[in-house]
Amino acid sequence: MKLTVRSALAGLMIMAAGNVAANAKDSVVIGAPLPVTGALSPEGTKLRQGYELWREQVNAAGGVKVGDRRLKVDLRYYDYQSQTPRAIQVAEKLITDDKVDFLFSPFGSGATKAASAVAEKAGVPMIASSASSKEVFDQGYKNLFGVYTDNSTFSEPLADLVKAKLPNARRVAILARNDLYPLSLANEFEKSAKKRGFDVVFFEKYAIGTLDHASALTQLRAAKPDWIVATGYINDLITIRKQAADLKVGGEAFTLINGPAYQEWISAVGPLAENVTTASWFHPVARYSSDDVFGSSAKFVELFKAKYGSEPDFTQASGSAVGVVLQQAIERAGSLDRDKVRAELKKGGFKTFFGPISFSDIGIADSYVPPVLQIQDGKVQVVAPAEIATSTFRTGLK
Amino acid sequence: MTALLELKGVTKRFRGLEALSDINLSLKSGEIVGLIGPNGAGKTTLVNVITGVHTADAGSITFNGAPIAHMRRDRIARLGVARTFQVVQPFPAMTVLENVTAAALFGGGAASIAEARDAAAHHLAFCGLTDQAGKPAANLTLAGRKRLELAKSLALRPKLLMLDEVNAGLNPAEVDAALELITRIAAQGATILLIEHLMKVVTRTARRLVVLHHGKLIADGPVASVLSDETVVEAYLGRRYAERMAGAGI
Amino acid sequence: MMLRIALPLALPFAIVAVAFVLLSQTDAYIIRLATTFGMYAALALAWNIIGGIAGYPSFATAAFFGLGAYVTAVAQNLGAPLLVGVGLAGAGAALFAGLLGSAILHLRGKYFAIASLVIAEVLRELTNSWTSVTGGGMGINLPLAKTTLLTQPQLYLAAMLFLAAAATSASMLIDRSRLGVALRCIAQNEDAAQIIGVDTRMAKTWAFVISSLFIGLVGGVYASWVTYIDPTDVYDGAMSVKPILMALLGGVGSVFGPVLGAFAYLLLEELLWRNLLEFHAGILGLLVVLLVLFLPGGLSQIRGVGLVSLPKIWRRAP
Amino acid sequence: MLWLQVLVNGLAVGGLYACIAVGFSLVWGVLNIINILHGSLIVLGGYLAFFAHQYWGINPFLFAPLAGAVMFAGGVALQYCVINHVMARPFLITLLLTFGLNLFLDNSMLALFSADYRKVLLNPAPGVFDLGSIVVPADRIYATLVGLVLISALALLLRFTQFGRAIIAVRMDRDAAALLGVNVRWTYAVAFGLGVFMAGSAGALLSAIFPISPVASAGYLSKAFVICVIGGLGSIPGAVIGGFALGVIESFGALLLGPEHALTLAFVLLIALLAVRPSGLLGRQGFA
Repeated sequence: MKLTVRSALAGLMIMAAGNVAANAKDSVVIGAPLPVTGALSPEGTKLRQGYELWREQVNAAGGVKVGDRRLKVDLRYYDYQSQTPRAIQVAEKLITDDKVDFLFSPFGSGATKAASAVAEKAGVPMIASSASSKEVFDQGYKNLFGVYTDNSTFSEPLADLVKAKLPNARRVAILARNDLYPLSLANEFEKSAKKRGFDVVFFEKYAIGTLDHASALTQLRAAKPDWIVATGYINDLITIRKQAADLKVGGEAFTLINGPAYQEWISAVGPLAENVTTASWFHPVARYSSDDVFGSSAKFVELFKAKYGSEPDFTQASGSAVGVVLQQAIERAGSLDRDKVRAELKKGGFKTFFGPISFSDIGIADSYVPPVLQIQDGKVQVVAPAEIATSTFRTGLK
Repeated sequence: MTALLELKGVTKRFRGLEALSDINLSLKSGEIVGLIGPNGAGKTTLVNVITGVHTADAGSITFNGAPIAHMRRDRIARLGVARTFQVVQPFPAMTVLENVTAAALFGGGAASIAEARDAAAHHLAFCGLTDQAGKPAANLTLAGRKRLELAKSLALRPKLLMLDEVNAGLNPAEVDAALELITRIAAQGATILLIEHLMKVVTRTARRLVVLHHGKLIADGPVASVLSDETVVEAYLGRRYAERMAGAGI
Repeated sequence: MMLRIALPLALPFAIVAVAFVLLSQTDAYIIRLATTFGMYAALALAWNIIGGIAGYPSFATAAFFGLGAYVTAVAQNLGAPLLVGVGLAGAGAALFAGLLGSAILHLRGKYFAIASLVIAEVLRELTNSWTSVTGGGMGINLPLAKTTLLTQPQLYLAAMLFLAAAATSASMLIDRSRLGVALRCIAQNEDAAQIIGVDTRMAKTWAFVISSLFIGLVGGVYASWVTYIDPTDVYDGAMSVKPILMALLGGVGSVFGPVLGAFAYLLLEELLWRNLLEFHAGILGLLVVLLVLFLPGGLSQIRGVGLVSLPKIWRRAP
Repeated sequence: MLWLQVLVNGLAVGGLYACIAVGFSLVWGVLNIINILHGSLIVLGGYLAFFAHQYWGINPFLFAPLAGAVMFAGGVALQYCVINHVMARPFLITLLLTFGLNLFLDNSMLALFSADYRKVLLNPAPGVFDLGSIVVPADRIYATLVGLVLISALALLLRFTQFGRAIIAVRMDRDAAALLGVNVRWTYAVAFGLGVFMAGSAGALLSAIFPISPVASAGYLSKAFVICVIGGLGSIPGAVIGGFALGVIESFGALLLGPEHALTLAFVLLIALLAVRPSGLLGRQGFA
């Protein structure tokens, strides 16, 4: 028995040591904390699909061009179990133990904000795939770059659209998940609505983990809104949409973010998805031509469908987007030197399948207009901006 | 001499059922009193009320001049009220010595663990458990565990010791040994309340007898006069006594 | 006599000081692991005081941990220095435990377990909805600690190891004190403990308070270490279960069991996590099942890990 | 009118809560086990219903007993082969065992089904009962009705069959029951199986109402906990009363304090209840 315990321990030690294997400079090592288990695991899976597609493409093309060499992409994932402090530890581990050159952010605004402090301390540039709240970027950090545009780029065009198409609409009701991103987004919607003369007749928050929204929606219904905005994540928004129908909540426009842009959301709510509006930073109808490994939005969508059998949503696309932005910055810098790459990132002007990407002073993308979407006949249609619209905005709810 | 324990009008109800009604009882220092009565007469309830396991619904209890009717169990114990349980209650994972040491430390007022251990060794010797001191309490025989209960109670340095069915389940030889032990404890000056089914035990050691029946005190006096009390014998004791003698094969 | 007090006070700190000197120069990853070990050991030891020695199966670890973390976070955001923030965290958790104890320590067994489990849920809800102070669901950032002598990672390593040593000392002292005897009696038979004059209410409350003090302190240091906390993370139910697992792994109720258990648990957790991206938690679950089925007394059952089966100290002759 | 609608909302979700809690309560009461696995079992029942609906078009409300039956077998086997080995040990041990099993099952479902949220979409949609100014969602009524039928059947089974009496005997005093010839081991296994049956059918009933995902399991478990403490540990009528009570309390909590505080009110009441009456609204007094 004694022997087995000792040898088992020894075996474990060897396993532990194995991972820290030598890291010769024939690759670009990028660390990516992923929520593989826990509440965010659906999003973790999506992000990873995006990362993987990009890596496959780059490595198939020989790798990232650094000066006259081509370096393979080496992605290091660890599960942070959907726990923010764990994400911080993972970022720390990736930097100090895996000795990564660069970082991709964890999922979402909260964890990104927290992990960015670690990246900043170590001076490692971190590209954020899925953070759009100002609160993440206003800390004065130099190493954080986000490919999503600010939350107000959702609320402003949507408010414009509702104002234009529903001239008689006056009353707005907002229901927000009490969580960094959804709450920040809800605040932007309140601002955009007020700016255009809407009355915000209902603004309530619901707790994370709320199973039943009947009471909140009953109060919302009593406020008789013309336009309803609810923020949260996909499970919240499935339940909210269904319960709104159960309670016969009326209204002319129904905006839900983030959820309806995902195919799972549409499958889960079925006919109730009709005419729900949302916005996202990317949609497969996008027609950008790019300098990246994909060549164009259309080609990206095609490759994605070939690999995963479904159209990419914005989270999956953002996983590839952070890859191509970093790749272009490295190739322009001609080196893995973090300072040089950071300088290139700051310069911006990346033509990607995701859209043209440059970053504002605080490091958040401000160079493209995210599409406003509406579910029509079970399909996601772009209803704004006009240049890429595939359909026109419909009012009313089924 | 004033009473060590004084119960006045003590009543205890369980869901409307009166388990004890209007009990008046007084024990003097140094007495050995037998408490008898059939199953369900309220004997154990009476002990529980005195030791604070249950709180009386009415009446007063005074011990050594202090009102204890609403006192917590552990405080009552530290005042010098000790009891043994019908079903023995050792600390099973501790050794015999540790069990008694704990009792000496808390109820016995020892100043340190070392002092408590010395006291415990003394009580174990008194109860004839010295050679079992290192055994876990769970490994003792029933008779051994009953002795351990006694040793623990003695370690509390009790002024009043209530022995609840201390002989139940013992064979005649063990009963004799236990009785001898009880007599020696009494000699040290503690007041003893002996709760028993077995008449033999009571009559051999107690001078005074108290009879509980359906929660009421129906007799209280010297052994001989209680046993010869016509109402007690005919209405209650006679039948029960006879049955019990026959049943126990004594 | 002096030695009996002085040794438990000094020994853990001496060991920890040596460990710190050896570890502080290693790379950041090892330091992080060692810091986590200190945290786990302190939590397991603290749980063991109420859950192991007193036998009250507390699931309130997450509650006191989260409370400590938030007290530190809020205090530091109001301008208090780190040391004050952490001190307040310990005091706050201990005080809360004292008050809470009078409400739930009269419950026994699983009723106590459930009541203690619910506390973390309540605190999480309150923290979530008290947005003006706690930042609500958005979480709260903590300022970086200002350090002079040590680097940041070294500071937290020192702090967590110190807490682990303090918790060990406290456990050893309790073990050989009246309180320890009282708690063991309560664990084995609470009614009998009262009958022999143990003031069970007082003893349980002290155990709960001392245990919570350490958990609160650890929570405070943790908050400062990770620099960002949110309610879901610090009031995580797993935080209540892990210390129990560790104590069980090492041997419940013994003084050094939790330390060994914390080490073994951390080793397992880290290895699985590093090597299995997707199914590490599933395997951990399976290992827990196997542990419960085949090693119900913990690692000390295996010959060759005799380290923990030291004699119960208060049993030893003076 | 608002108050009436809020009350109706509370009762409508309360029925679902009752379904969630009954199996947990049964296992708790009879086996003295806090079954951490319960939430995951509900999710598993949801997946069974989802696939039954997707591949064979079976209505989940009708499928519920079948989902329960399939899982019943699994539950009996799990108890007989695994949990039974630690039945005599302190409840902390059994709790850790189910905690480990839960980690395993949760992560297995994550690996098998992915974490994507799914939901059974009924066609045609069940719609609502419109009573003037009060509306009641029909699917919740159906789920509650089926749930109450199953719960009643369980209660009748426990009260009137020989097996039910065996379960109650084991619950009261396992040693005495063994002396009377009850096969304790087998009784435990079947009682656990019945708890799993209720979890599985509850999952099926909820599959058309709430999104299904492995990450939802902790939420169900925590609801089951709270309901059982409110209603009384181990009491089946208690779980039903507790479910409705929690639904109504949460509903009014959201109305009076705002939706973000809906749970706070429930928890504060819970702590108060625990301190004053730990056996719950319907439980037996004392620390059994």
